[in-house]
Amino acid sequence: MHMIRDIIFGLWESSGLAGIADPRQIIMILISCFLLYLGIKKKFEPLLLVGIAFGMLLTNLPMSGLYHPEFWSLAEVNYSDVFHSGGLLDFLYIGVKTGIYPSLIFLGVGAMTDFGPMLSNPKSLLLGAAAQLGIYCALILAIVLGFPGNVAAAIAIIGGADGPTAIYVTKILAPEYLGPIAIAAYSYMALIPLIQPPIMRALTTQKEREIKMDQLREVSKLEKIIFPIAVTIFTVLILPSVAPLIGCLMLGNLFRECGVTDRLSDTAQNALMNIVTIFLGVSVGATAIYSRFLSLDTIKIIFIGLFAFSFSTVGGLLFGKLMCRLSKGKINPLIGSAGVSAVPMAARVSQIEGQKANPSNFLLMHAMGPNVAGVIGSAVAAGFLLYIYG
Amino acid sequence: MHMIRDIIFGLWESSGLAGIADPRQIIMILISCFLLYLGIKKKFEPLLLVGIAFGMLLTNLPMSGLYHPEFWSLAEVNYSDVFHSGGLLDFLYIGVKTGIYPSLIFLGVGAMTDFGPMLSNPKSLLLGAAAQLGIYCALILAIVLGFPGNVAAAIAIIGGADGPTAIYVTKILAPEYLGPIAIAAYSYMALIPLIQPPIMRALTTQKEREIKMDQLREVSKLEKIIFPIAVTIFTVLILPSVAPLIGCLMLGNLFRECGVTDRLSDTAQNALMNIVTIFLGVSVGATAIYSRFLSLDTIKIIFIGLFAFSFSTVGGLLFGKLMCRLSKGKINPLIGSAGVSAVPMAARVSQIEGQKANPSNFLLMHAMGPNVAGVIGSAVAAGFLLYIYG
Amino acid sequence: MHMIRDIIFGLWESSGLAGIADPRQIIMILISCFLLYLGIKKKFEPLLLVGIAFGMLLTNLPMSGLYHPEFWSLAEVNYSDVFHSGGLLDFLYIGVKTGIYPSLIFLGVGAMTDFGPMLSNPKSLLLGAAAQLGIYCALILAIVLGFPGNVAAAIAIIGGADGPTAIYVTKILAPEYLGPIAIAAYSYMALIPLIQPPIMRALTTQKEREIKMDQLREVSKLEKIIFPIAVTIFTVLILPSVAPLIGCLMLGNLFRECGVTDRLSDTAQNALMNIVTIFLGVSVGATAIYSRFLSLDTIKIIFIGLFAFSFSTVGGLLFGKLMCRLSKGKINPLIGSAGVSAVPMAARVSQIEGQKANPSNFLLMHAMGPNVAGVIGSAVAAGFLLYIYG
Amino acid sequence: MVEYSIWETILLSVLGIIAVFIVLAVLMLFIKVITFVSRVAGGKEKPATPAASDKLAAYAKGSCGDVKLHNVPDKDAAMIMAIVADKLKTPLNELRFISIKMIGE
Amino acid sequence: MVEYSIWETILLSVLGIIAVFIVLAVLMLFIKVITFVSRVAGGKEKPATPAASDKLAAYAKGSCGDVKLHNVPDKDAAMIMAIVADKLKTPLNELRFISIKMIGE
Amino acid sequence: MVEYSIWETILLSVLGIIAVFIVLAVLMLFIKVITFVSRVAGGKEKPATPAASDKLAAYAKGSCGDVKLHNVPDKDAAMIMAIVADKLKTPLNELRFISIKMIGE
Ligand code: NA
Ligand code: NA
Ligand code: NA
Repeated sequence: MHMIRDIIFGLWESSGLAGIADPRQIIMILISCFLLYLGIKKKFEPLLLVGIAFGMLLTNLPMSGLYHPEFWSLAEVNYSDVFHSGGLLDFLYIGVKTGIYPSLIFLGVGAMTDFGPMLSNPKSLLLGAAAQLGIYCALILAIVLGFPGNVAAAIAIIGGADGPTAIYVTKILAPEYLGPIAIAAYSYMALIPLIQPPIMRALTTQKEREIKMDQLREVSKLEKIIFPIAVTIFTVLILPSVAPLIGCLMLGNLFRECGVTDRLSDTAQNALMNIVTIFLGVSVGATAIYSRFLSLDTIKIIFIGLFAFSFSTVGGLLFGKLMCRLSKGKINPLIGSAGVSAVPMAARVSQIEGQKANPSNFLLMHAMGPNVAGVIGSAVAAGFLLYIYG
Repeated sequence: MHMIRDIIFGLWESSGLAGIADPRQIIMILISCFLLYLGIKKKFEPLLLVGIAFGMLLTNLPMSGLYHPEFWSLAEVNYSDVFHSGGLLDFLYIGVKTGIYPSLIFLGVGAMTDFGPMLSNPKSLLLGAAAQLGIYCALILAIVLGFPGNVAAAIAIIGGADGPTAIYVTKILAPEYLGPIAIAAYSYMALIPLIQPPIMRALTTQKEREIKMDQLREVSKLEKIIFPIAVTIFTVLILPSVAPLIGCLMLGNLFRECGVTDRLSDTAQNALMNIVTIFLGVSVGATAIYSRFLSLDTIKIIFIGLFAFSFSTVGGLLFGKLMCRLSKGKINPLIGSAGVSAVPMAARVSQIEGQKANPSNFLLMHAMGPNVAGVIGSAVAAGFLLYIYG
Repeated sequence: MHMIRDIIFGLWESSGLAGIADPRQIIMILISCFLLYLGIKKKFEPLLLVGIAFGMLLTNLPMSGLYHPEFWSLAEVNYSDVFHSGGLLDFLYIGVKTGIYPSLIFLGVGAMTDFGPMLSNPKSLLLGAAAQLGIYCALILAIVLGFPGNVAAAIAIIGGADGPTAIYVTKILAPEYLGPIAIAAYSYMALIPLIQPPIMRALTTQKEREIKMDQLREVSKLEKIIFPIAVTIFTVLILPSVAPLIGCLMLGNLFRECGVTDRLSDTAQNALMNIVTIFLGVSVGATAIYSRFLSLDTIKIIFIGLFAFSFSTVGGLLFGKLMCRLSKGKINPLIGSAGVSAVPMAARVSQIEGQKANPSNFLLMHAMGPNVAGVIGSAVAAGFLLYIYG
Repeated sequence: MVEYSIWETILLSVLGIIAVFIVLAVLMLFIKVITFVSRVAGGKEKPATPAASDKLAAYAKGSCGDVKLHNVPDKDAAMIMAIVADKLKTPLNELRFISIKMIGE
Repeated sequence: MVEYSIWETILLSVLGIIAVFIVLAVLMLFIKVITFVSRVAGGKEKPATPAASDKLAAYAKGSCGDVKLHNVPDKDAAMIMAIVADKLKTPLNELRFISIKMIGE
Repeated sequence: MVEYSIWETILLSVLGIIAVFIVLAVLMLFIKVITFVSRVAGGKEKPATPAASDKLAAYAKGSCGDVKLHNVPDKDAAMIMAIVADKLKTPLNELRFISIKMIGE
C-alpha cells in the first residue's frame, strides 16, 4: 500500500494540477479561450488565430513540457539540447526561429496575389508607401512609452498590417515579444472593417468618396512575369535584410504568373501553406507563456498596435487626398486606406465605403493596387528597421 | 587487367551479396515480403503496413546504409553524427525520435474524427475506459514473461489498439522494440474483425445482442467546439506526459469542428497526414533490423499483443453487460467491444454482430461513441504508464 | 544631422548596390534571367528550371545572405553553424546535402511511372542499358578535358538524362559543381526533341523507321506488384550505394500499383513532390554562385553534357538496330533512343519520328519500355560510378 | 524508474485501470456540463446538421448529394447532376439526382 | 545597435517613411519601364485574360464558369453544367450555366 | 579514391557499361521469372485493366471518361456528363459524353 500511496502522490505531484503555481497560468488559459472565441465566433483571421490560441493554451498548461522558452532565450540557441529534450512545440518553433515559416507563407501569399491592379496603375505604390506611416508613428510612441529600440521597432511593424512580416521582424529583433505582437497584428487585421471606416469618413468629404474611377487598363502576361523578377532584383539589392520575404513573395508570384508551373503554384497556395500555417500558428502561440505575456508591456503593445493601424490608415488616406487633388479629382482617396495591406480586407472596406457614398461606385480593383503595394511597402519598412536595429 | 580484377573484386566486396553474413537477413526479407502480402492482399492497415514492411526490407538488405541502429541506441543521440553520416531512413527517423510523427498523425486523426456520437452519449467514455483492460493485463503478462518494466509497459500499450499512441510510448520507453510493437499493433488492428466476434458471442447472450438502442440526440455545434478545448485543458492538466498526443488530437478536431479553418482541417487529414504516414511507416519499419527483430522477444510480443487485444475486448464487453444491466436493457453490450479504439473497424464489428442477431439492429453510431472514447482512453493509459516507467 | 548622414551612408554600405564588388554577379543575374526565359517561354523543364534560376538569382544578389557556400564546402559541415547563421536557402539546402530531396522526388516519380510497358517487353531493359553509353563516353571526355575523377563522374552522369540521379551523385562526388551539372541535366532533358531526331535519322534507315511493332501483351496486377519489390531486393543487393534512389522509386511504384495505398500514391505524386520540387529547385540554384559558376569548367560541363546526351542516344539506337537485326525486323530501332530516360519526352520523340516515317506507326507504348528502363539504367550506372569514385 | 515485482505490477495495473476510469468519468461529467452550458448559452441555436464532409462521404459513390431542383425554366432543358468522382477514383457510371436549382442570371 | 533618443527616433522615422517612399517610387518607375518594354517586346501579344484561378474563384459558389454552348445537336438533349463543389464544401444547390460546347465524337 | 589515367578510365568505362548491361539483363530475367510465377500463382486472375489514373489522364481534357448511359427514363431528360476540370485548370468548354447510367431512386 506504501507503493500505491507513493504512486498516487507522485501522479498528483507530476500533474499540472499541482503544477499551477501561479494564478497567471489560469488567466492565460482564459485569454487563450477568449482568443479562440475571437477566432471562431468573430472570425478574426481564424486560420492563424485558432492555431495561436491553441498553442498559447498548450504552453500555459503547467508541466506540459511542449515548449521550453529557456531554450530560445539564449544568445546562441543550443540546437543539440532542443533535439534532445525539446517538446513538440520546440521542434515546430525551429521553423519560426530560422525564419522558414514566414518565408514559406509569403511564397503562398505570392502565389495567391494578383499584382495586376498595381501594375495597371503604378501610382498605387505611392499609396502603399504612405500607408506605412503608422509604422513610424508607432515606433516613436513605443520609444516614448519606454521600450528599448529593438522592441519598439518590432512593435512598430504591427502597423504594416502584415502578419508574416511582423513575425519575421520580431523573431529577429525581439523574439521574447513574439506572442503579443503576432496576436496584436492578426487581431487588428481582422478588425480592419471596424477600425478604418470612421477614420475614412472623418478624413474625406462626401464629394471625394463619390468619385468614380476610370477602368483599369489590362496588364499583359509579359508584364506580370517580368514584374516579380525585377522587384526581386531591385528590392533585394537595396534591402538585403528582407531578401527571404521579398524573394519568396516574388517566387510564389512567378509560379503563379509564368503559366508553366501551375502545380507548384497550387501546392504553394494550398498544401504547403496550410501545413506551415498550422505549424506557425501553434509555435507562435507557444511563445506567449504567462511569465512573459502577462505584463504591462503586452497592454502597451495592444494599445500601440491600434495606434499604428489607425495612423497607417491616416497616412494612406491623406496621400490619397493629395493624389485626388493632383489628379484633379480622378482618384478617390478612399483607395488610400487600402494601402495598409491586410489583403484583401482593406480593399473591401474601400469598396464598401465608396459604394455607401455612391451606389454605382466600384472601387475594389482600384483599391487592390495600393492593397498589394502595401505588402511590399511593409517589407521595405521592415528592411529599414532591421537595418537600424538589427 | 590488374585494375579490372580489383574493381570487380571490390564491387563484389562492397555489394550486399557478399554482405549477407547472416542468414537472418534473408529471413527478415522474407518476413517483410510476408508483411507486404498481409498489407496488400489481406488489406491489413495497408497505409502503414506497406510502408513498415518496405522500410524493414530496405533496412535488412546488407550494406544499404539507409538506417544505422547504432546512432539511435545511445542514451544521448548525437545528431551531428546523424546529419553527417546518416542514411535516408535515419533522417526520416528523426521525426519518430522526436515524437513529431505520432503527434501529427493524431492531428489528422482528430480532424477526421467526429466525436458527436460520444458527446451525444457521454456514458460511452466509460466503455472506452473499460476497454483498456487489456493494456494492464498485458502489462502483468509481460512482467511475468520476464520483460523489464519499461519494455513491458511499451508492449502493454498494444492493447490500446492505437498505432500512434503505441509508437509514441514505445519510442520513449523502449525504442529498441519499436519494430515488433508497431507491427503487432497495426496487424492486430487489422485483425479486429477476426479477433473480436468469437469473444463477443461467447460473452453475450443472444437476447443482449438483439437489443435495439434509442436514437442518439443531435449534438450542437457549440458543444463540438467546446469539447476539444475542454478535453485538452483537463487531460493535459492531469497527464502532462501525453500532452503532445491529446493536444494534437484535439487541435485537429477543433480545426474540423470550428467551421472557419476548413482548409487546415483538410490539409491535416490529407496532404500532411499522408506525408507523415509515409515517413512514419518506412522509418518505423527500419528499426526492425534482423539482429534485434529475430528473437524470442518478438514472438512473445506478438503473443502478448493478441492477449492484450482480447482482454481489451473482454473489458469493454463486460462493462457493456454491466451497463446493460444497470440501464435495464437499454444498452446493447456489443458496443462495449468498440471501446478498444481501432476506429472505425471495431465499431463496424459491433454493427455487424448486432445485425446478425437482429437484422433491424443498427448499432454503428452507438458504437462510434465508445470507439472514439477508446482513443482518449488509450492516451490516458499511456500517460499513466509513461508516468510510472518513464 | 550627423546621425542621418551615418544612417544613409550605412544603408548604402549594407545594400547590395555597394556590395556588387564583382561584375560577375551582374553576369550571373543575366544568366539566371536567361534561364528563366528558357524555363518559362521555351518550357525547358519549367518545374525545376524556374526554381533553379530563381535560386541562382537570389544567391548572386550581393549581401542577400540567403546562402553561404562556405558552410557547405567543409569536409564536415558544421550544422550548428548552419542553424545559427544560415539563410533560408541554407536551410533548404540541408535536404539536398542529406540526399532527402532526390530520394523523395524519386518516390513521386515511382508513383507516377507505369512500368507496364517494360514488364510487357522485358527486352526493353537492354535498350535502357545501352542508352547509358553516353555516361561512360562523357566520363572519358571529362577526364581528357582535365577534370579530376570524382568531378568527371558527376559530369558524366548528365548522360543518364535523369535529374534526381544527377543531383544525388553530384552532391556526393562533386557538390561544388551542383549548379552547372543540374542546369545542364535539366536543360538537355528539355532539349531532347531537338538533340535526338537528327541522330535518329542519321543512324537508322527509312525502312527501319517504318517498322510497326506488335501490340504489347497486358501485364497482370500481380506482376506489377511483385516487380518493385523484386527490383529493390536485387538492385540494392548489388549496388547498395543507390539504395535511397532505387528504394524510393520502387516504394513509390508499389504505392501506385498495390491498389490499397492510393492516398499515399496521390500525395507522393502531388503535394509532397511539388513541395520538394520547389525546395530542390531553389536550393540547387543557390549553389550556382558567381565565384564558382563563371569558369571555364562550366562551359566544359555544358559541352560534355551535350556530348553525353548524344552518345546515350547513339548507344540506344545502335542497340536498337542490333535488336532489330536479331529479331528479324520485328523491333523498330527508334525505340532505342528512348532508353536515355527523360521520361516521357524521349518516348514521345520516338513516337513522332516513327510516325513521320510511317503515319500508321504507333511506337509510344513500345518506347515507354526502354524509357522507364533508362531510369533504372541510370541509377545502376550511378551506383557503379559512386563505387569507383565515392 | 523502479522495477516492480509481479505483485506490485498487479497492484499497479488495478490502480492504472482505475485511473483511466476516473479520468474518463470526470470527462463524462465535463461533457455533461458542456452540454448543459452550451444549451444555456446557445439556447436558440438549432442542433448542428451533420457536417458537410460527412454528407459528401455518405453520398460518395456516384450520387449527387442533396441537390434540389427549382425554377427549371424549360422542361426540355433537363437537369443532370454529374459527380466527377475523379478524386474518389470510382467509375463514373452511377448517377443519382434529386433536385437542381437554377439561380437567376 | 545604438539606442536612439526620442528626438533621434523622430528624425529616424521621417527618414524611414521617406526611404519607403523612395523605394516604392523607384519601383513605380520600374513598372513603367517594364510596361513600356513589354509593350515593345511583346507588342502583338494581347493582354492577358484574368488568370484561370481568379475566374474559378469569382465563379466559386455553384456556378459553372464561362462555359460556352455550341453545336448542341438536339434541343431535347439539353446541356447542364454541374459544378461538383466538393472541394469548396458548398451545397450543390446553386447552378448557373451560360454555354456548353459539345466537341464532335 | 584513386585517380585513374585516361587509359584506365577507358577500361573502366567499358567495364561500367558492361556492368549496367549485366545488371539490367539479370533484371530482365527476373521479370521473366516474375511473369512466369505470377501466371502460375495468379493463374485465373485476368490481366489488370489500365489503372484508373491512366484512364483519367488519357481522357483528361474535357472528356467524360467511359461513362455509360442506361435506363434513362425520359428522352426529354437528356443526360450530360460535365467534367469540372478545375484541377486541370483547363477551360470547361469541351464536352464529350458516351453514356450515362441513372441508378434507381
Ligand atoms: Na502594409
Ligand atoms: Na484504445
Ligand atoms: Na537514363
